[in-house]
Amino acid sequence: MQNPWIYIGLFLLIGMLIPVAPLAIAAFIAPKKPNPIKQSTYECGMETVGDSWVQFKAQYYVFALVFLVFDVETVFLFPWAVSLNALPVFVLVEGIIFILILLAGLFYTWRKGMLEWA
Amino acid sequence: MIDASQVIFLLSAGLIVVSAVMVVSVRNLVHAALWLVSTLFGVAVVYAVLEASFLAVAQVVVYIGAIAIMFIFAVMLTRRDLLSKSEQTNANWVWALGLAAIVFVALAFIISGYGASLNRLPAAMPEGYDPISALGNALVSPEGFALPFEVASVLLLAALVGSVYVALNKAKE
Amino acid sequence: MATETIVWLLPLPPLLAFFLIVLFTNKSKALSHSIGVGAALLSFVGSMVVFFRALSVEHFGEGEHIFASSIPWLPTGDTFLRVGVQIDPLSAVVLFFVAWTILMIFLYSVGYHNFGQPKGDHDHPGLPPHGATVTDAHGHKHTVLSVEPMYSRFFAFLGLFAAGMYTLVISDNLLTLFVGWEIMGLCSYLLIGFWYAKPSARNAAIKAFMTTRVGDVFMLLGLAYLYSATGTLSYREIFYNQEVLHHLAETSSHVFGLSAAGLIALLLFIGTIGKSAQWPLHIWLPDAMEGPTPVSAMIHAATMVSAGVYMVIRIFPLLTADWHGHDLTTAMSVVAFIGTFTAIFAATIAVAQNDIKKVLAYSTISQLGFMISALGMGAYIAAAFHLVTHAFFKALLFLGSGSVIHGMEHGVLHTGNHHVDPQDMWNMGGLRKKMPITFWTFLIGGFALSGFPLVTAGFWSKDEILADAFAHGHWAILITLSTAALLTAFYTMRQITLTFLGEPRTKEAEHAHETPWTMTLPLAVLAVFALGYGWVGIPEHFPGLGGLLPNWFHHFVGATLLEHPEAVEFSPIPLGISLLVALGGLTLGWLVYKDVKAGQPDPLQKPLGVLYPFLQNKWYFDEFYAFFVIKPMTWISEEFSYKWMDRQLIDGILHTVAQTALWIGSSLRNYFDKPIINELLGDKLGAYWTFQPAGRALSKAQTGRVQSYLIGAVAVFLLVAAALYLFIF
Amino acid sequence: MNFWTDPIKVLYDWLMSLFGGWGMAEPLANTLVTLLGIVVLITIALVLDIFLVWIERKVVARFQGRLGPNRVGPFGIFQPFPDIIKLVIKEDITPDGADKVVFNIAPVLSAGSVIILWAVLPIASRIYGVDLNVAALYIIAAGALGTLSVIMAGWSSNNKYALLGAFRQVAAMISFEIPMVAMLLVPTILVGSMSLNAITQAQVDGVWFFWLSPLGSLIFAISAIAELGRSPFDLNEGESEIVSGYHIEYSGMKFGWFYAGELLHAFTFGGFMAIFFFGGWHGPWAEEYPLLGAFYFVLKALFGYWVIMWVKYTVPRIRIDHMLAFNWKFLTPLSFALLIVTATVHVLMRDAAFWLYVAAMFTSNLLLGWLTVEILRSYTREKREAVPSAAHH
Amino acid sequence: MIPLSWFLYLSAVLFSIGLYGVLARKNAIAILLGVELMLNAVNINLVAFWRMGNLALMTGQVFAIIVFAVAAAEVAVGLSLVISVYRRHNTVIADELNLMKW
Repeated sequence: MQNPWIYIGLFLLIGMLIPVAPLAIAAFIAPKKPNPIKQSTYECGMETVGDSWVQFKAQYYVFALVFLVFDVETVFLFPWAVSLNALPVFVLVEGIIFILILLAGLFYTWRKGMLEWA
Repeated sequence: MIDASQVIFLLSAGLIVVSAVMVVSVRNLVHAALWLVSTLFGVAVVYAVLEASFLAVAQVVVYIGAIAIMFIFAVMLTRRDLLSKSEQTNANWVWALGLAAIVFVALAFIISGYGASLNRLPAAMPEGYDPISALGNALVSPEGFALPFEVASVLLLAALVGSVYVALNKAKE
Repeated sequence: MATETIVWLLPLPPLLAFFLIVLFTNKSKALSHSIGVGAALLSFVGSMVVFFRALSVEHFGEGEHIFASSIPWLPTGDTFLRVGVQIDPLSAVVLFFVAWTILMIFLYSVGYHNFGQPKGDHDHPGLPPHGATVTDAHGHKHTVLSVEPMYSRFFAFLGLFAAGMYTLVISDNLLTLFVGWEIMGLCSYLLIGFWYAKPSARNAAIKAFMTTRVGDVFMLLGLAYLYSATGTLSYREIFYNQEVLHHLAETSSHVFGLSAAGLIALLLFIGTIGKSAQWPLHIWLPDAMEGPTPVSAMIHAATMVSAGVYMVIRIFPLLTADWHGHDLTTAMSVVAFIGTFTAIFAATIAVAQNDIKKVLAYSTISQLGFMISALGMGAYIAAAFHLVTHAFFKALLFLGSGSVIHGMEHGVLHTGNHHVDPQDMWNMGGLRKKMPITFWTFLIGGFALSGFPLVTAGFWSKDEILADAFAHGHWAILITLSTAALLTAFYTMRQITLTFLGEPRTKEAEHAHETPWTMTLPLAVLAVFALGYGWVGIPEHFPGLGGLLPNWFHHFVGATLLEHPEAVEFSPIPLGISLLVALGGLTLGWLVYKDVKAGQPDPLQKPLGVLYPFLQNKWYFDEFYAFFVIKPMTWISEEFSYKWMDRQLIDGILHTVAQTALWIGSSLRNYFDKPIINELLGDKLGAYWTFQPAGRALSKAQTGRVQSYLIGAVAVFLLVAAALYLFIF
Repeated sequence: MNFWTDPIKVLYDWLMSLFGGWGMAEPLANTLVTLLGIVVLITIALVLDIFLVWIERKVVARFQGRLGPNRVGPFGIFQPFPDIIKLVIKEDITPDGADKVVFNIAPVLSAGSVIILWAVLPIASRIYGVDLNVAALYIIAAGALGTLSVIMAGWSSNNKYALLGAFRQVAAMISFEIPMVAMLLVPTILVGSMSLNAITQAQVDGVWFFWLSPLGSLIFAISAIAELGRSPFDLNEGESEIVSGYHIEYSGMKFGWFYAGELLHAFTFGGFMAIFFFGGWHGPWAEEYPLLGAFYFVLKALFGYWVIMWVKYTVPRIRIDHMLAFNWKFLTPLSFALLIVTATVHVLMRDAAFWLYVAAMFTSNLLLGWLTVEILRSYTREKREAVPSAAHH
Repeated sequence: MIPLSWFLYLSAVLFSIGLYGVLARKNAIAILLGVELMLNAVNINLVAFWRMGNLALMTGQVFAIIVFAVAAAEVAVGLSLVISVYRRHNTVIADELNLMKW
């Protein structure tokens, strides 16, 4: 097989289709008796006031931010890791510096108190 | 007569274009972000068609795994305008549309100006050629892009420090 | 381990010891001296391994039969400045005595700085220890010697010093030699000024530093000239390369008619004049005795000053580049003259000194003069031989004098009379009974210095210099050096007699005390060398003894040169002179001083008349420099440079410029900006008719919305791109 | 060649000749066989999934001193089938105000993101979907789709609890993804390839990477558990606070997919544990007889799965701030330190004798672990001593 | 087999759509979405030229990876700015943010 992505593509397609099948079957055979109470949003006790799309804690955003930076870092580190074996020691030092620079960012965030949940 | 790879390309290109149009036109910003995911996934497929395996996967990891999530988080953090039923385009949207169209026409004009030289077809991958390690070597070897490699980490550091500072500087509130 | 590796590593332990002590262990005295002595011991063991491996190499020193290794260091255009190490016979013998003496210094310092004694009552850093009061088991109070407050620092400096000396000895080029040279210059400054709270020590440190700097500047010039002329500073590429030497000898330098080789040699030699305290830059060495008594004195007498002579021995091929064995070249003559003059000059001063260390200091200058003089005559082996023997017996003498002073300080503490100078020989006398080990070793050292026949090392080496002078017919030098040798024997015996013989002249001398084993052990070790080392260099044709031991030193060190020097023809005449001056001087000295009583003036004072104060005041050289050099310099810098040039001329120009700029600025403001720009254009014309309405109109375009600007930017970009496309491509 | 040494090839050849015999063109037959292979592979995965339901229920029952399902079939082994039938015929409720399209896509994406992992899984020496040269990163990419499905489900439900659960879950997933990726880099460095087949083969030829990076396998296990959102990191479904997490509004088969996805995900991560650190399908005679290798692989994956369950039913839930602090202030720095140490030791020792190399790797891991423990100990001691004095003032 | 020009046209379309989004959308976050589209358009070009050119020269791919980093940095800082502005002015509508107006 020349391009493994053809296989992956087919796999993706089928892998997404197979879960759909039982849902489709269910859509045909499952009963449908809607009523307002059943359709209402699940809530514990009280009626829901307003819709659920309320503003959220900014802290989630900070973690996403740190994650974003480290996630992009990994995109750089995987090629580095793959070619580490074939290249001189200099490359090792290079990668270590790369990691240390990013850890510096993490420690900055830490020191600024941004990793606290409060 | 078109072959299978062209079909795949056209399908993914269609996905990309339709999703991109949706990104810039839907009112619901979460939907816009999800359409962006769809666009970016299409781009990843294009990379796969181009046999740039690493980029295809990295595209999904970075854009869908991180950037799209960031957008959704940001939308949720600034949600007053999320469901506003008002127009999502500004007063100058006609101008913007015109300019975008002109840009596209100009680009298409330039591309067509090169004529047949752009009808080049991809060469077959040489036997035993490993693009991943070639990419690794190019990226980190001293003769390659070692400096941009390090600079990228500094860029990311700066982005992290800067955005943490900007987003959450409590002292200024 | 490969010998080359060991050679590379030799300077490392003391250097590490320096950093360790300075950075980490300076709080603990015991740890500091353990590290220091341990490092010296490591280097010593390494040196001995190198030395004995060198002995086992056949034809050592000839051609490639040396230990050498080098690495590229500084890129200089398309070549590399290489640094490296090399051990050839010369550096091997120098390494031998350097290793021994340095180890002995380290060991001796432990005792000298009173390790193990209590802390002083009033001691504080920067001053010599004053003694401590202790109460014994019976409740009696005693004053005893107290430990040096900056004990650790001393060992750190010693370590750095040793690193510098090793670097100098093992280097294979003049550049690293210079590096070691300068490290020692720094250490000498630090050690002379060790007791920095004493003004005299401070001044002496600055004096030593400045004076040697004068020599070093010329030396650096010489190095630069050499490098520009040959493109290298490596010994092997210059001194062992006939072509280069020949080329340098043929090139004229356009200075005093000297050849390039001669000029470079002289410039480098000026460095030696500074380092080895030759006339006229000798003045720093006697003052250097302000340092912690025996140890730094010993550095300045036995080790560091030898570096200067070592360097001249190194550049000997350059010095003698166009010499054919007969008439001396100009450069050689200068060297020979300076050496000879220094030898006699310093010897005369030494005769009239009363401070036990000053005598030795001048004797050092004088003996170094002997070596320089020998080199000037082309007596390579003799100079090297005397360098080695002198290092041993002069180290011995200095350490001995330190021991004496230490013993005297004990006496001073005992009596509590602090007006008694423990270094003044007139306060001593009869110490041989109190300090027998010190006496006997000092006697050996003194006899070696005087050249006591047959049994001492000094006899053989000094004899060789005189023999060389005789064999080559340098009569003036022969006579002068013989006189100097006579004086040497005389003042040595004067010193021994005044110090050890006769009866104690003061109470302090009566209560002097033998010093601890850490001080006497080095004395004993060095005494062995002061006696025995001469036997390695007995001339082959010497009656009786010559056949017994072949002239090992000559053959070994001679291999260093490209053309092995011929041993001089044996002749009884210089031998006779040697015997005569040595024995004569000794006898004379004993006769004159044998029954000097307390309070009596120097017996020489009367017969010498006005000459005596002249000698005692060192030929008034310090005063001479003060009047002719320092005063004019101060005047020039104070009156000319500072007051006139800097204050009046340069500041005046600057002030004028500043005033002019201010004036231009204020006139522009008052006569142009205010009336024309502000009032006319701004208020009268501008306000109503042009700027305000235009601004009001244009501000509408400034929406402050980023996207409007972007649309504008994209539009303009497209227009420009279209224009470029249409009209240019 | 026979069935026992290369079953896939034998089946492939048989099918090709069969289809060829039916008069099919070669490319078409090839595509058909490939599709068939994919369907079979996914089916196997899902059947395994069904039995995982039973295993999970059985094991949790044993942990809690109960019997678990025991009615349908021997030991209740067919219990999952009635469950599935119930889920399928249950009424599917979509709440008012939900974003319908997104609401329906989310469970499919959730299950699909797990299923597609099987494309690159080397089940045995000659049994695998595809040998992708970026497989390690592919796993992360699939995880990204899973994250997306969570946030889609939470958001589209129009329910505060669901959204809160989704946010927590996403925060945990993205946080623990970083140490996990760092630990994926460890085998990548050791082998010099991201291909799972190459990684397994390197362990078959050499030594299981557990011995080269014990600390790495530990970190990987911890972050995998968090990535799965299982206890003690299951705070998205903290019952007492936010009811049931992001799939609170789902019912019927849609909920079934979330549930099945989670179980299959756990099992698959057990498999990854095996592949990255425990030699994959490696075992006695596994190379010659792939089916034996597949057996070993499933066994190791089940063991990994069992460990995950063990932890889940033993350790109580961690508060979200503790959890994120644990990741960002401890696990991430530690994993990058380990990465640096591994890379350094690997590069320095790769030319040394093999046993020396292994010893150096193992020792450096232990040293780093010991150092970490010591630092933590002194840190907590400081904290402990600071508390009474602060209270005193 | 797909000729190079197809990718270029796709890239041009994507770029123009992104540009429209940047110029016309009211919401600051939506503007950033448009920027992402433009960056991706650029990447398609880079990778396409790599594939059609000399395969051993990895410059195109390396550059695409660098663009990833730039895009991530852009998103991080851009969204942080949006959030920062939102916290002060309680809006993310670009039109309402006209502090730059004289």
